[in-house]
Amino acid sequence: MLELKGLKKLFDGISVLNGVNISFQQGTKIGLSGGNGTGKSTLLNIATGFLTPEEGAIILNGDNITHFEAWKLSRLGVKRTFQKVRFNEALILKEQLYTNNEIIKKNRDMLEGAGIIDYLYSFPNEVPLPILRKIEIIRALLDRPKYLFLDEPSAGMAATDLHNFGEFLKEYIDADICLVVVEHRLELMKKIDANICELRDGKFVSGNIIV
Amino acid sequence: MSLYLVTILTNMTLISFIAISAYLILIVGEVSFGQQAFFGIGAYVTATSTALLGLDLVIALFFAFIVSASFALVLSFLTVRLSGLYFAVASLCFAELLRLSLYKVEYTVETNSGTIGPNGPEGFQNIRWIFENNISPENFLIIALSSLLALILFLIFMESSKLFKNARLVGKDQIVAQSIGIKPFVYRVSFITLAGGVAGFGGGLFALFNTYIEPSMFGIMLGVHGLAYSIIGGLGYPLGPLLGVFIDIGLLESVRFLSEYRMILFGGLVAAILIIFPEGIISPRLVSRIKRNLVKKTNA
Amino acid sequence: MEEKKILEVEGLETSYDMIKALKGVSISAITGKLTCILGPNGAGKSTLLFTLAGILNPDRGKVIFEGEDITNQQTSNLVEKGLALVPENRLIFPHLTVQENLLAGAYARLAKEREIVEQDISEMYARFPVLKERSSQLGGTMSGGEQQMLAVARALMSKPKLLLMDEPSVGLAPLIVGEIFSIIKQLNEEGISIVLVEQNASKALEIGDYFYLLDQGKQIFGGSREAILKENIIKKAYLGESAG
Amino acid sequence: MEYIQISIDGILYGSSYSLIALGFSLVFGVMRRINLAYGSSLLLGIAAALWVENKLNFSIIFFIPTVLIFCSLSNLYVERVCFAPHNTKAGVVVSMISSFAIWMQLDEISAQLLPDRTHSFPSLEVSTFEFGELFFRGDQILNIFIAFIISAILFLAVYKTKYGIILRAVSNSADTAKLMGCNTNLVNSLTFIVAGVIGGIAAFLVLSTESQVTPLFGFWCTLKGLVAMMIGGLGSLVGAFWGGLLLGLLEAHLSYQFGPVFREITTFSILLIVLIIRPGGLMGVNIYKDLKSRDERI
Repeated sequence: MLELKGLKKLFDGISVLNGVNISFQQGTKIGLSGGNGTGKSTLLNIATGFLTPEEGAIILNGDNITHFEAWKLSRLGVKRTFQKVRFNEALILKEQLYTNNEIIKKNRDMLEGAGIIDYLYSFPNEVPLPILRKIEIIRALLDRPKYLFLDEPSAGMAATDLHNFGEFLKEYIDADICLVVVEHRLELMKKIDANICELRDGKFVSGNIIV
Repeated sequence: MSLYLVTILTNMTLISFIAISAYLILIVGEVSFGQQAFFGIGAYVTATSTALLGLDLVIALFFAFIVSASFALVLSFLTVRLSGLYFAVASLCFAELLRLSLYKVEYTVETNSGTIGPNGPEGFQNIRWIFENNISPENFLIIALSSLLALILFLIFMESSKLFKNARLVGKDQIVAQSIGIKPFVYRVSFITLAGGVAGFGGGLFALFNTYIEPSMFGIMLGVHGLAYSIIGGLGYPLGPLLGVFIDIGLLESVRFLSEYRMILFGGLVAAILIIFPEGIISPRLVSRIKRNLVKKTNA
Repeated sequence: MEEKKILEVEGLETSYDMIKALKGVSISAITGKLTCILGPNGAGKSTLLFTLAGILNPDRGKVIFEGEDITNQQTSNLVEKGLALVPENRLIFPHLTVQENLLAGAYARLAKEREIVEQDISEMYARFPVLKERSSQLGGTMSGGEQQMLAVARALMSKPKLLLMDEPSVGLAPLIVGEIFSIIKQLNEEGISIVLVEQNASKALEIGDYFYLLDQGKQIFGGSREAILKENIIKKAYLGESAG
Repeated sequence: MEYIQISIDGILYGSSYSLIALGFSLVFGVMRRINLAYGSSLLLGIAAALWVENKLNFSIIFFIPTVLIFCSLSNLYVERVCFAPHNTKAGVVVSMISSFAIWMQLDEISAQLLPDRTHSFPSLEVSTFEFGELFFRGDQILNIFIAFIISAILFLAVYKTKYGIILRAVSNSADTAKLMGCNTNLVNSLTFIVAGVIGGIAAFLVLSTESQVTPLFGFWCTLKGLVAMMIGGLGSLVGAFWGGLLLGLLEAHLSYQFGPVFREITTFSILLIVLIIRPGGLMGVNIYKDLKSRDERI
């Protein structure tokens, strides 16, 4: 279980998170919603080790890991994707899965099912955005994460893409993974049956968990 | 082969070591203005090992590699928090400090062939290894060139390794690197160290070839040339730095009527190449394209 | 009824960050009216504004401002012609004071019309009293709502005929959003033509005259408020799914 | 008394560092980039002015403006070749390398214009005076005075005038400034020209105290200016002024204690220590933090 306790974060003196408590249990799906600028992404960045909170603790299976760096969290199984897809424009996508041929062969079904197998030898700028998003997720999945955080995966996707993307998430994310989707489009969260928590003014709005 | 040609080729080979060491640091995303110092340390260590201690070539160069790599390791730890401009300037400071300390290193021995040993600003004279072992300039070129070739082959082989791929990712985007569990620190430290060692090895060969070294030879201009070679050559493939060396020394210096204006031409050329190819001539993207086409051909 | 178009965009295609973000957008804005461009995150709304403001160059297509082709013109020229952009996330100058931020907004006239600029600043202070209170405070230390007002005031300092606004409601509390929108409405009533890009469609529907709906870099609807309320399309594509 | 005299000499000598550092700081403050060719562009300006003076043989009244013109021109050249083409985020390092390449080029052109190793330089002929047991070199007093005046003028211009607002707006965020209709390209070029003028004054004063110019002057300028600026604080005009004086003071004492090689060793040790302990410099921490946080935003 990954727990965030009493997180506070300031940016330029302005409070973004103001005492947030939440716990992520493996095997659950959680949607973090909230308007732009309510601290959703900051929460994700803290949970994955890319930012350190001013106050509060991050606890993984009982161990305090608040000051662990991101790479360490990633090795402990806490992985993420990015709001703006991050790829090296000079490398073909196969190289950017950062894995070996064996694992690619083993997961051929997933790559084919997700419709990305034809794009493996393309450069990122030759590939539509929904595919890039899937590849970012697959990059994380190939490393068997326990917690997977998606940062606004719907950004830039049309309604039909979103449908397809939801199916992809349902199909290929194992049941024992804790999937956390940071989003403000509720449709995707409903599609994957996520528990939705809403952030407002740096805190979770109490009692609004829609199941 | 004329002596002139042999000398030019040897010089090209020796400076290639600096270019490659700059290349290795560029791979992990940093710019070093200090590789010349590691070259210098390597030269002093080799001179000491052969002339004062009478050690074998292989052992002397091994020492040169180890000692300069250790200094580079120190640099990488000192600059752990720095990157970009800050790392570049810090590496320059570190290098100049090392070089200036050489002015203070004095330990000389009188022998029948003259004074040997580091002698402050006078430098280290009478490094007689090539004479003692009867190595002709051609043979020395073969030694230097084959070491360089071995290094290049090693790097080409390593290019497809996980180690190098991860290092390139660290250099390109530390955030993605961290998100897939790569610890950037490890790659930075090991590449900066390796680069120091490579420069030191080249410096060792330089000391033997030149038979005389002094601290002023290892000034910043040497390092900057190495850096410029690998940047204009491109970071896509280990042959990039060699291309840079060839463009400068092979084309500009050896064409005699140009050599007087070489620095004017070379400076402008580097600036122009950077405008046209900001990532160098053999850029990572070019290499990926070529690789992809090769894969397509073999599949077809 | 014949209405004058202050801005016409034809078949605009723009790439941004490796991705083709606009795939043929044609819209127009009528003088003195408030035109809203709606759409989900990543639909290409901001790219459209950036292209209009001359920050990005389109691959294809035309932008016509007051009858003049301004495609590929530099931002500085466009500002002088009367086009001003209030960027998303405010993007005020954090290390400049409020007063200096306003002066920077009058960049093009700073040298020539010193006194008029001073006058305009007092005018802005009258319009936004909160800015007057903070005039010597650094921009970065103000709250989000105050920064948004500063961003609007700064854009007004260039005396624009057409104001482009990129998601003014982002990251603001609902109460403040209401205040900002009433300011926008008021500006429009005073005669400034406005193109407003919003995600918060319900808010935009309260004040807009004309609406365009973008999705995936293409425009899927364009028409008056009556038309958009009648059509179910906006709900289907977007409205019902917004949490905001 | 001896220590006081050394301190005075050090601080007075440091004023030349301050002068050079101001130009560096101006460019860094606006563009967030380091111009390594700065010293060489000043050397070229000086060399070209001397060359013209040699041909036409005019008086010092005309010589000074000639220096300033050539210094601004060579700076503008550097900006056009090394900085204007690389104005993206990825271009920070590329422009630095490019300026390094141009450094070599400008040094070589200067060497072609002034073939002799040392070339005499018009001196201002200001006398030395005594104050009790202490000696003061008049020309150095002039240097520190002018350094102070220039940093005060620059400070006022940047913080109190409308042009300064534009400059700081570009420095704050060039992209946003563009939105305001600001021609950032022009601002950058003007910044380089102003840096050239300041550098020209600095170079003239420093060289006239030395009464000679050597081919190493470019390297010396870049090095000392960079170190003084980085000690004082990147992009801070006040920091550059004090950084130069501090560097001069420390160098004077350490080289007196341990010998002349220590002048250089001091320069690099101080810079390395400052970089390791306080990378933003003594007075410029905010800027460094700002840069870091901007880079780190995901």
